[in-house]
Amino acid sequence: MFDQYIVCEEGFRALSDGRTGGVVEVRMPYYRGLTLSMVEAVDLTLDGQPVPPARTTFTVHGNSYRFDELPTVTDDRWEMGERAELAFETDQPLAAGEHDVAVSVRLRISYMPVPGGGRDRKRLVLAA
Amino acid sequence: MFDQYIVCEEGFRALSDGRTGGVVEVRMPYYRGLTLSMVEAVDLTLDGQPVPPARTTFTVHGNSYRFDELPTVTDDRWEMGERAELAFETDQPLAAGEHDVAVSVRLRISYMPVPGGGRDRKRLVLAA
Amino acid sequence: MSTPEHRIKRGVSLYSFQEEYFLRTLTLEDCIRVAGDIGARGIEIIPEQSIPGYPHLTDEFVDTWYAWMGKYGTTPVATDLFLDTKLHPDRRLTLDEQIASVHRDIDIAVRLGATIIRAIINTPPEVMEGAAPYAEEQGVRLLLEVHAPFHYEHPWILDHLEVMHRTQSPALGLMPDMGTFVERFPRVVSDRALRDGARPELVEYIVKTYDDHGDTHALMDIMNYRHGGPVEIGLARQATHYIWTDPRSMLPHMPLIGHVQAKFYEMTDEGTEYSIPYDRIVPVLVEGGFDGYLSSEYEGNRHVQDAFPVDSVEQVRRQHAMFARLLGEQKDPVLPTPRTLGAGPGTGPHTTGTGSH
Amino acid sequence: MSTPEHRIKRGVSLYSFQEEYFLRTLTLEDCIRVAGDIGARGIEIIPEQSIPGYPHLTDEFVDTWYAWMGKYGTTPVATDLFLDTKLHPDRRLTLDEQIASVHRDIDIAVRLGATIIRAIINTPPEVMEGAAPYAEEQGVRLLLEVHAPFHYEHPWILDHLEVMHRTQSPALGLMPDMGTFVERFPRVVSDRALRDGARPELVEYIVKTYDDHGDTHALMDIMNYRHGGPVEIGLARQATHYIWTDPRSMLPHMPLIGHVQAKFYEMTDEGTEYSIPYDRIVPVLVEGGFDGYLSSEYEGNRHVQDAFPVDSVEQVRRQHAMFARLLGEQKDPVLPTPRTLGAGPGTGPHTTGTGSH
Ligand SMILES: [Mn+2]
Ligand SMILES: [Mn+2]
Repeated sequence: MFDQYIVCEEGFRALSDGRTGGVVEVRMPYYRGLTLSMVEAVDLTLDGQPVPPARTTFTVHGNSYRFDELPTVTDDRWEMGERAELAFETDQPLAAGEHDVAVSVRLRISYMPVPGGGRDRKRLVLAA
Repeated sequence: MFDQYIVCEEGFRALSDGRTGGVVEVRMPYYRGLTLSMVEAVDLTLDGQPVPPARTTFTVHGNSYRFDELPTVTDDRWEMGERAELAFETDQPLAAGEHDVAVSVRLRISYMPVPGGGRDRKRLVLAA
Repeated sequence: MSTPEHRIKRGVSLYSFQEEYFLRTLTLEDCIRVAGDIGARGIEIIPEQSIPGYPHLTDEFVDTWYAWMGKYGTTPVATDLFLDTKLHPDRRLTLDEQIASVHRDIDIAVRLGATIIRAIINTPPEVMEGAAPYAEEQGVRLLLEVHAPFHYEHPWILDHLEVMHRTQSPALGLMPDMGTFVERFPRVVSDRALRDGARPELVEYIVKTYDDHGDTHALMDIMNYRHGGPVEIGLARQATHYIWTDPRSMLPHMPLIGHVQAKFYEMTDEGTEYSIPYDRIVPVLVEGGFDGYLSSEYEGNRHVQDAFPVDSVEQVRRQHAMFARLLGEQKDPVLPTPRTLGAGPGTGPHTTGTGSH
Repeated sequence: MSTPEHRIKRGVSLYSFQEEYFLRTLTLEDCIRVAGDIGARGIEIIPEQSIPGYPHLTDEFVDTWYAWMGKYGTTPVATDLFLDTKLHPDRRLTLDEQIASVHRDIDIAVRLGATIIRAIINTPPEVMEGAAPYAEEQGVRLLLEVHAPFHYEHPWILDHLEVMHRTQSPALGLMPDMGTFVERFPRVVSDRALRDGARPELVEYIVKTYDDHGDTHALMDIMNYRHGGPVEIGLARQATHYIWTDPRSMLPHMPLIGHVQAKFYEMTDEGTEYSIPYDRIVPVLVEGGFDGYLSSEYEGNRHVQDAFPVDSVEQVRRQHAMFARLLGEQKDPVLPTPRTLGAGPGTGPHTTGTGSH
């Protein structure tokens, strides 16, 4: 459910802090919010190349986390429908124009014997 | 079934053709033989390090194949209980003594909606 | 035929508007307003779906919540709890931690004015038993949702009934989800599979097997035998998640039933739910003396969102028009709106008989 | 009580000795010799299990095969075919290719002197229909194996019966596998799960649910709710792969039944199969006039091989001692051997009541 909404079409932009890379806004494919400790992965593949989680950060309503921190965050949540910001570093600056952006979300949902989550892929235009 | 018999305790040895690497004998975790085109993977992890399939060859009753050849081999089979030889290259010569050898076999079995196969892991002593 | 006297009321779970809430085309206030407009006076809310900052509720939010109730003529009825036993990656919650989690959700329900809490299906019987005293003290009822593929003779439900009968706690009971009465395979689900590329004859095979109440076990194998791919195998798996059981199976448990989740997938142009025979379910509830709310749970959105605009509001409106009729309301407070073009399969070209049903 | 007159015969599928054949502690000849020693005269063989070089049979091998039959007093009865629809990684076999595959296996059966071929469950009805004329021409019968979780009212089996009844082909029929009559959860399976670290109370819950003929659907979910791990969830999945159906369900199909695969998991020290009530199955076959072979399929090996020596020969011997008794053989050609210590759970400390059964 809601897989088609994971990758947001708006808000795809270059990093603005001098580093090379960008930000894509992402939503969780689930009908309720979830404590961050149960967000097991938000994996990005940019133009066919996986971006290592160690080169991404995850921000919800102003709170930023490295992915290796998430398993211990039990006092913050990814709200239902909330656009999180997935910031990522690349070796080279992002080219202007279209990019292939794929995101895979894995969630640990207690009432399911297997992981939850979903995948989405869109062609996004980098905001000027 | 038969997972515990995948990695054979006998026959673990260094390559004898001047290259660095070795051979481990492996059996298929299945109760019948299978045409080689349906052997999707025989993945080796040596002392914790995955050996890329491109650095291995697979030999059944004297016939040797690269793994990228197997999908088209419809005239040869891995017989039930047959010890295949999984030859592999390493950067350095194999050290004498014990090694951790893990093998994962994946089979495409027509009556199953999901892949078949199995995994095994043993500590093997390199034959002198 | 006239409906016998009863005290069944109409409500809506805000879960019904998940599509619009997710996309922020409706705010939480909008959802409550819409419910009031439809005449669905009882509100069920999933706090961790639509209350940002859950589990912390601000006094400001609570004040706003009650103001909305007054403004839109609605009343809080139920909240839904989850039990995150896998909160931590390396261990499961202890029994005490689980009970504490339920206590926290009881506090939330009380602050929101709800007297009923949906306990999710993975809540163990001993957690229900352990939390019952606090629930009773707080004046709320913990109702285990009976959700497909579980049913009233399923071992897990029997384990829960054992606790309920043994303890005789007034705070424990059942919340039937009408998804246990899916008589026909949901059309929106099979049509979605067709749009996803499933072969029509395989979809038809699954639908027919389900509709004939055949054995859906091994349907995934059969899809494999028939050279089906992931979409067909996925549809076969879904066929094992829907069940048909006799609605009368609720009758022996009626004293424990405090709230009904009126799950639905598709209200047709003819004013019926395609898969769930409410015209036979409501009379059972009337017969059994059920005196709580029918709380809408629209769940078709996820099956039509790929190809059609989702109009959850219209779907819920249609369900309530049906309920008003089935409940024998003399003055129908829910007037069907004119059909809008392109507003989802229920209001779209299905009138010309799309699909092989 | 005396057994009514019948023409049921005893045989063995060499599949029974898979453990020893896999490990090469028995050769193919050994397997046939053992069958003869046990008095199981009819031989069923899976050519692609134990004939190296399959599908090519040398004249030398065929001569040797017939020599073995003469030497050990056995007779070829059946072969088992598979259908490798996924031979190629990028496409499935066409209908013609599937029929050609079956024709090839018919040729193999004929060369081996078998008049019956087990068709694997994934063989589509149209392949059976397409291959029937050649089978009839060659004098062999193609029998669809009815394997759990399929049963005689399952849609897939009904599709096959439609072909069999419509075509009236003498070459088509059914091969019941007795795994469809598992009345009690196999002890060797649940004990294995315990050895693999499953929590005893969860194993007991699964076994009790199965043995009570409760709903095994959602058992995997319940294991998850009870904080079970992969072993418990795997056991719950296995519980959906065994079924109990009434053996009398074979009676209406008896004219189509040409061979019986006598699946078994554990012959106990008391001389019965732990899970499958052969004492009630054999009388049904007698009543129905079945005149073919009971062909042993020992399948306990994979569940005990982690902790015990596997003694398939002793297990098959015990099953045939049971069959000789149930079939009313006057002179029992199968004498039970002395018990050997440490030869598997059936012959080991189970006599002291291990497990919670
Ligand atoms: Mn529900
Ligand atoms: Mn069988």
